[in-house]
Amino acid sequence: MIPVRPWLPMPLLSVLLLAMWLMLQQSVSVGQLLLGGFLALVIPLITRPFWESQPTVKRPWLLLRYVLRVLGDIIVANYEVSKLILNPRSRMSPVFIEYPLELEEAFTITILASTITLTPGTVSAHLRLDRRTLVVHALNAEDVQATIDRIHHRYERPLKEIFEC
Amino acid sequence: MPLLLIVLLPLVGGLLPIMSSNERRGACAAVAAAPVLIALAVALYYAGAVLDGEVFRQAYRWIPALDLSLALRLDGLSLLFVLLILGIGLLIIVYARYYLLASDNAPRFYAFLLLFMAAMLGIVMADNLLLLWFFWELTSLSSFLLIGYWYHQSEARKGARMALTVTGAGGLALLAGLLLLGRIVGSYDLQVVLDSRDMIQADPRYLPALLLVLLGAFTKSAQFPFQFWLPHAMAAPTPVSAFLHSATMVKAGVFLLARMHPALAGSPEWLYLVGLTGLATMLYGGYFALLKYDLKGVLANSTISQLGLITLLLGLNNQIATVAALFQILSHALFKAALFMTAGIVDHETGTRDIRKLQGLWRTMPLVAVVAVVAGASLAGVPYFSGFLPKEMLLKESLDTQLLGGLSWLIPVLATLGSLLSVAYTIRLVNNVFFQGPMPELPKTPHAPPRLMIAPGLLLAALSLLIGTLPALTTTALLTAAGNAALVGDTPELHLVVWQGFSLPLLMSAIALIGGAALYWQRKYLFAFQRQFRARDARLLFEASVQSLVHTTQRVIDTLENGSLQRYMLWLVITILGLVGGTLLDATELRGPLPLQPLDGVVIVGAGMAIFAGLATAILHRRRLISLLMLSIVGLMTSLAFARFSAPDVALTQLAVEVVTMILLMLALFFLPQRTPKESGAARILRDVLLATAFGGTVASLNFAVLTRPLESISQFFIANSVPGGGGYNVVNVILVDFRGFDTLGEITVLCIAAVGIYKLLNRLRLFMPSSDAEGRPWSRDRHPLILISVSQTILPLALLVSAFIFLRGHNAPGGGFIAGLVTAVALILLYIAHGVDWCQRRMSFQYQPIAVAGVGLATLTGLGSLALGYPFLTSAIGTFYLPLIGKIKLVTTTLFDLGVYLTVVGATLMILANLGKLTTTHRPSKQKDKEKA
Amino acid sequence: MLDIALWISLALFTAATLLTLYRAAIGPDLPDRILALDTLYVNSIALIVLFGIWLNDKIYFEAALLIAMLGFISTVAVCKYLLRGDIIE
Amino acid sequence: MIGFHTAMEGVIAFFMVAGGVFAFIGALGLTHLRDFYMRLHGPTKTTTLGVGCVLIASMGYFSLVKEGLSYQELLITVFLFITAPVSAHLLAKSALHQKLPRFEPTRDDIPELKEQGEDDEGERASRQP
Amino acid sequence: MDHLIALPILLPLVAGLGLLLNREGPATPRRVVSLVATALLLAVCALLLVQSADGTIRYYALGDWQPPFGIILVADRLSALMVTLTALLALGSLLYASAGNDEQGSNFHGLFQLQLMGINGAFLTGDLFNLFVFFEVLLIASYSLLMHGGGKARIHSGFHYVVLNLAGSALFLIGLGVLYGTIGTLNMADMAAKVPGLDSSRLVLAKAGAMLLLVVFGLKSAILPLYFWLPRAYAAAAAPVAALFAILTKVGIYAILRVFTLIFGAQAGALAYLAQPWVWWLSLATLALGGVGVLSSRDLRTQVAYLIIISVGTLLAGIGMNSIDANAALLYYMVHTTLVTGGLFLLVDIIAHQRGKAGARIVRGRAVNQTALLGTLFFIGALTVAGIPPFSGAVGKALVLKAATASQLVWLWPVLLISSLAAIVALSRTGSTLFWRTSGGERRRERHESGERDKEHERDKDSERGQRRVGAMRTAGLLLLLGASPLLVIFAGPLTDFTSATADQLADQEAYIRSIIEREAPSDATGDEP
Amino acid sequence: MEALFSMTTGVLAACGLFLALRGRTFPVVVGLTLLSYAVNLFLFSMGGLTTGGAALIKGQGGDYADPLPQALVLTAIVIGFAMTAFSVILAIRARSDLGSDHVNGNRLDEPREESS
Ligand code: NA
Ligand code: NA
Repeated sequence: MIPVRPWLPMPLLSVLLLAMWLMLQQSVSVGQLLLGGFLALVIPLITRPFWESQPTVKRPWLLLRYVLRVLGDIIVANYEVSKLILNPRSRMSPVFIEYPLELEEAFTITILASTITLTPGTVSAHLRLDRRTLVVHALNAEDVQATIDRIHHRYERPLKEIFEC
Repeated sequence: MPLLLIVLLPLVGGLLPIMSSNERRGACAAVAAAPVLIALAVALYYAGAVLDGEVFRQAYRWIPALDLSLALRLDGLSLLFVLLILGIGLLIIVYARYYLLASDNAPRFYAFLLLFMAAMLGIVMADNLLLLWFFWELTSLSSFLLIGYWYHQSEARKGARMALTVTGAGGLALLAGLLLLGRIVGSYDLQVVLDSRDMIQADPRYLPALLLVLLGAFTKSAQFPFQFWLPHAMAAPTPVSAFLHSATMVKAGVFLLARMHPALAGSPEWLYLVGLTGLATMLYGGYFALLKYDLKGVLANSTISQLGLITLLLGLNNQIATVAALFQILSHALFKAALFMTAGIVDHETGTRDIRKLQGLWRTMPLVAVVAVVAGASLAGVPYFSGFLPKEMLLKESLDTQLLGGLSWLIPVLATLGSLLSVAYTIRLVNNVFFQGPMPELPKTPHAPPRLMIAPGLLLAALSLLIGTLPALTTTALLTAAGNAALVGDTPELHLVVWQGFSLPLLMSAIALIGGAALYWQRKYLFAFQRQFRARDARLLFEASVQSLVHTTQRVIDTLENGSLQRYMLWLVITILGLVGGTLLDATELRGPLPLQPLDGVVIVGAGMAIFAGLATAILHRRRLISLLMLSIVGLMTSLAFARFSAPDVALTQLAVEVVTMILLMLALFFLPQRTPKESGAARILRDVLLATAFGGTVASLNFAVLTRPLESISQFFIANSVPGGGGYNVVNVILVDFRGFDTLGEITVLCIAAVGIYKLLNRLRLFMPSSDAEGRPWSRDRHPLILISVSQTILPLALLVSAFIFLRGHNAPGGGFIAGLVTAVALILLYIAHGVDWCQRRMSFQYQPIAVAGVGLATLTGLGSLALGYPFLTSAIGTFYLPLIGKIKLVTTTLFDLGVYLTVVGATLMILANLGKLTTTHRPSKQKDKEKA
Repeated sequence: MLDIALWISLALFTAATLLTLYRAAIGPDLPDRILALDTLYVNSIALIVLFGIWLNDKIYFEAALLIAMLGFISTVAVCKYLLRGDIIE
Repeated sequence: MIGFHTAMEGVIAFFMVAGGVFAFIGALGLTHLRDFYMRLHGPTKTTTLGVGCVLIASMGYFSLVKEGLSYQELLITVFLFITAPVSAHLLAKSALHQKLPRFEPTRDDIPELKEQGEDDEGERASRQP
Repeated sequence: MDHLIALPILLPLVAGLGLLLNREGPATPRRVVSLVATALLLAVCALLLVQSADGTIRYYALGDWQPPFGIILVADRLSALMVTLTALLALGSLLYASAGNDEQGSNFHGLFQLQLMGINGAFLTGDLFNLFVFFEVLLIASYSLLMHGGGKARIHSGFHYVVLNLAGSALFLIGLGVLYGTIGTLNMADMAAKVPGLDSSRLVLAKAGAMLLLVVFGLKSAILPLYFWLPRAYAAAAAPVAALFAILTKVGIYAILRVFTLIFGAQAGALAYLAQPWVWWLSLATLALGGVGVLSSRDLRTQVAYLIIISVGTLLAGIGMNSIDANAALLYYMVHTTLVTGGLFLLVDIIAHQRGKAGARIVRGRAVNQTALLGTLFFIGALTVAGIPPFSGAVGKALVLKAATASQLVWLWPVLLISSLAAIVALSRTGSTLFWRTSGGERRRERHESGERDKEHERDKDSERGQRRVGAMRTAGLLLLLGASPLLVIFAGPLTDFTSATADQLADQEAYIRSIIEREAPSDATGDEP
Repeated sequence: MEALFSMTTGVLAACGLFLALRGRTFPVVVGLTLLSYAVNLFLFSMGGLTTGGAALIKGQGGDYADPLPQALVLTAIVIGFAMTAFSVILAIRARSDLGSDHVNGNRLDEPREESS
């Protein structure tokens, strides 16, 4: 990993920004590299005061695995939602679930909440002020505990490993 | 020696008393008298030559565009008046020195008096119609000031205003009349006008011009029915009245009649208008002079009567009568000034002017009584006093008049009646005040006045007597010279002898004298007769009519400008529909020659959505948030339309602006009431729908008409020159920053000013903040949702990167400083939404105003840079550099300009939103409070 | 093939936008309308991209990018309004 | 033998149509589902994916017809996937705040949706296990 | 390169930006900068005026893009006269403001300078869209300045002013769009050159566009059915702001004069002078209603605002008469009325201030402290606006009256003269109430009757007066504006010579077009290399 | 196409005007915004409706949309934004100072809500 220096407060962000710059420009010329590098250095410096919690990726490979898993789940999710929408006679049993959070960092909670929303059958609807409970709306969950467990094992645990361990 | 001195000396001399001390009255009067004396000397210097028939004319260029030159003349008529004005003026100054009280502001008095004098001199010496008008109005003004001199008295204020209103109105009529005359003649030069009598009287505009000029003269001279202001002008200090009634103001009117006599008189119109007005005025004044109890009231009405007499003389279209009028002007000036002075002394010494309270004053003030008797005799037309001869001339000439056709015999009868009346009121005036028994109890114990106070009156009385006894010796030369000026051709030879043998006029005179005495004796019947009528005070009537006029105007204005924006908008729409819609109705064919492009489904759906959302915005306007959401759909569809029709830059800008506008309107939604009450009735809604439909129809028709016509525009130039001249491939952007960069500079200036103005508006703003939403739900306690916070901080660097991208691309691809600025600003606003103002402010230690200003400054400096190189403001320069590794770099100065745009947008947008947000952080109504209330 | 696919896609997206407009119009509640508006924004990104493909020109890329960013922010703002009334506290 | 070009065109066409279909289904969900919380699922997941597909199609298309790869669209896709769940979250939060009516069979015994309860009671409830 | 033409815009822009950067801290530096900048502006404008007197029409091509493609600034006699007038008015009102009004809110001087930039831009630009931009600059600055000092009345009338003008801006864009869509150019000289070549089907469209512009300019100039916003707004504004606003209505009048004598001038065939008949009838109605308004006013500020309406009516009547003489007359009248009404707003402010609680309401109240000075100035001001000799209003009015043709005078003379009479009646009422019918006057009356003076009491009052006397700065501003009136009479000769020459120049559309567009040369030769 | 486009601008302008004639500040401001959308579309279309001809120079001469109205609209949008912002804040200020959101500020017909 790239070490943190005063002029490089968020190395991962800088890398991402450079990548995005090149993506935007669709060019990897020396000029664009220099310009992108410059922006990748300057923008984090400018925006650093606005980062309340600075996520640090402890296990990058796990992150990659997580991303792929979520992408897969998104496709499944869409298939299932489409089925439910297109079959009006399907019997749904919607439910509001109170999901007890283990995560503590704001950033990771956000990732979890987003993941829940993008993945099958669930939308994260409300984070209580104490940050301990996430209210989730499930479109069709007969077994509430099973859904909670699935979220916990499939998403929350890996996130905790990636960011918070 | 310049004639101008005669006018200029009193005018400029008016400043002398102002600079002198109020305490030293003598000095004050002396410095006031000095310029008058010098002016009199100047006039006398010319007098000999003028009496010999010479006419002096001097002119200075002034306003050629107005045909107004500073042209003065001194002919016989002018001389007569100049001598009267300056001579009597001088005596008035002396008199006033003793008249004014210690508490009166003497410098102001003398200044106004000299101004008045100068204005009057200007009238009589003007040799240009417009110049005459200038001075004419100046007399109205200066008399306004003099009448209102004792402004703490209501009568003075009202009298002054009435005088100004009546004479001012007359002045405006006179202006119109003189302009009309000038038009007829083709010149405003007095001599030219006076020489063009035939041309004038043959012109169809003669009658209106005559009417307008006469309106001016009659109002000024207090002719019937405009006489009512004059008695109320006596609220002025008596020296003013003496001056006003003798040599100035009212004399301006008759002067004008005499002055314009050669050009306007001689026609039947003149005869009827002037003659009959004079006659009516003479009788009216005489009758009411007899009935008044106030000493000055009698004198004022006598002035009206006497001026009626003069007007009648001037109106007879008769040369001798005209000379008689001039004679009477002279005579009246002398005895009326003297009479007013005596009245002033009586008032001054006894504290009252009520005839009923006064009698037997000759015992304490015999000299005053002498003056009164002599002046009164002149007024009554007693032989060997100055008033006798003009009256005789009137009676004689009235016999020849064919004024009323078959009823012409009425004229001499009525003229005699007029004389009779003047005899009656004069006897009443003199006898009741100075004789008729012992002195009664008076508010003040009368003393003999200071000798210098009575001296002017004595001098005038003596002059009156002198003229009366030796008319030929004293006045022939002057009257002949004056007559030469007032008549077409030369003055007929005058035989001014008192005793002309027995004749019909003498008999009429005798009837007048005896009858007058008899009327005086039996006046109680007259009083009883008059008592049958309700006394109507002209002042009250005038005030009431002005009041009612003001109330009417207030009603009109309050109805018309009822402070209703809807009403004002309605007028705007009506104007548009009238002017533009009306024009479109003329169009024979709305559709032009261009073929229509085919429709496709996406466009139909998009347009349908825009129309639907627009209608929904309007129909659902009472449900504000929904209306706003619909507006946002319109905004989105508008952007998509721009994209669809090849305007990516416009689409981007519209999108970015739309979002910021939405945020602003959301803020408004919170601080404004959440509900719109139903206020418009069905009729109003229908009206507005019809208006809106008509307006929309107009817009659509115009749009369609233009779209279907081919256009040859200058745009090819921009497309051709964008790359070679502007160094950019995005023509729109090159137009913005280069071809029409000046517009853009103005545009960012507008943005910057708006932000600064909003900052002003937010100063000490007390906001209304609802403690619950429209349905009464309390607000959520989650001020800053955690997930939003995390995302906002993630988006910020991305947005900055995108900003940089859009900014740098702008010159060659869609983008540019403005859009980049909005992207940055919106990302920062997201931070504000997520974290609140306090949190953000702690992390952004800079103020936004300097950024916005610096942005405009940078753009301006970029423009100014080209000045240094000798090019016009905002000329762009392109530089191409080669750098190792990187290659060719093209730098255009307009990039700097665009950077200015960027900074302005960021600074201004944040200044608006963040400052508004700042106001609410500390004072948020809490739910806790609500509960306590419940 | 691409042409047909493009037209089918365009038609589907257009139909989708019409459906979202329907939801925005009938509500019944504010969140429904806001959701519809948000969906409309997202759909219009696709419309713009498809239009770009049709024109064979990428000049509308920035527009799509901006809609993605700005649509989100306006949804956030409206939600904040529903929750707290004051969107910039 | 199908050429690379044709194959690519097929893939692009597939993504385009798939995108359209997903977006349409999402919109259908928006209009047809019974309550707001259910309607939220459609647009959040399906429409996002649908637009993602179109963006991928665009990447493919422009990589095919112009020189060089086109991957700008990736940025929009990333952006959409970051923001869509957040929008949905905030919308659901607002809906909960407004206690929007639920579809009959929904199990909604959370404190946020209790009639007399207010936001902060949810907090209290979670403190008492 | 002669940059003089651009300076009346650039100078206030730079000064304004500098002033906006220095928002807080002591006021003196801002005042000094603002005053110096305005004095410089006056000098620059005067130079421009002198330069323009030779009759040459000069232009300045911004960005070195030649007309008709780039934006140009044009300095002819009319523009030079207008900017000089603006600078003079601005200096007077700024002197006044610098005595304290400027600190009643933030950013006064910066906004003031930018307001000047907008006004000068509108007067100088030769490009129709650029005119729109400068209209907006001056409008947004005027919105902000109108709010200076805050208060209910300002906010209330300000909202009306803003909304109406926003609608006006929308109309401007529509009108502008139609003109561009039919004529294909934005440069006013180029438009003037191309209008004669329009075919009949486009002629109607151009006419509709022109009519829209007329509505917009009418709104700005406060013509009859569109003036209702003005009295309240002007009466509510802070004195120096209201004084400066005296020029704002003239911007509208200028725009009407410029567009409808140049683009739609004699050369325009069927569209020649198409606005003038409308302007004529509406101006008469404006005049009449202005007279009614002056009589109806319950407040001195409102009264002055209605006097502005009268002056607007007179000016527009001048335009409506549509002759060289009338244009010359209205230009003289414009100079006079702008300075004097500006000065009156300042004077009214002092009077209201010294009258204490009665303020500007036309009711009996406390006497002002400096009766002689203020009374004299009020008298002069009132006479001037009422058009009574010997002050400039009389000259202006006489010029306008004299310019009327036989068929025009039948309407104009009665209306104008009667509205003058209304002004006389109203102002004499006002003046006598304000200066004569005072509570102090009653005390004077007692003294008058008892014939003695209470010296002690006098001294007490004098010390109180000392605090409420008008300062040197305010007096200077006031005298600069009101003092113009006698000067305008004394030097009426040279000034009317200039305005006559200006009217001649306005009537010669061909010369204007020739000075800017070289129609012989093919258009591609004009695109210069920067 | 032209007819539909014109109809759209007409309807939007009409709706905007209708709102501008309402009695409360908020609808008036919304109406003016709507009107400005209509005007922007109108002004933009004065150069004609071009499909696929964005004014980006691509080397060879092409059929470009008229760039000038586009530039004008851009300027108009920005100015309109500044004006809208000002009028929005002014409406808030008016409500705060006058106690009512009526455009004529003269109706105190709402309960005075909590203010700081
Ligand atoms: Na521009
Ligand atoms: Na711009």
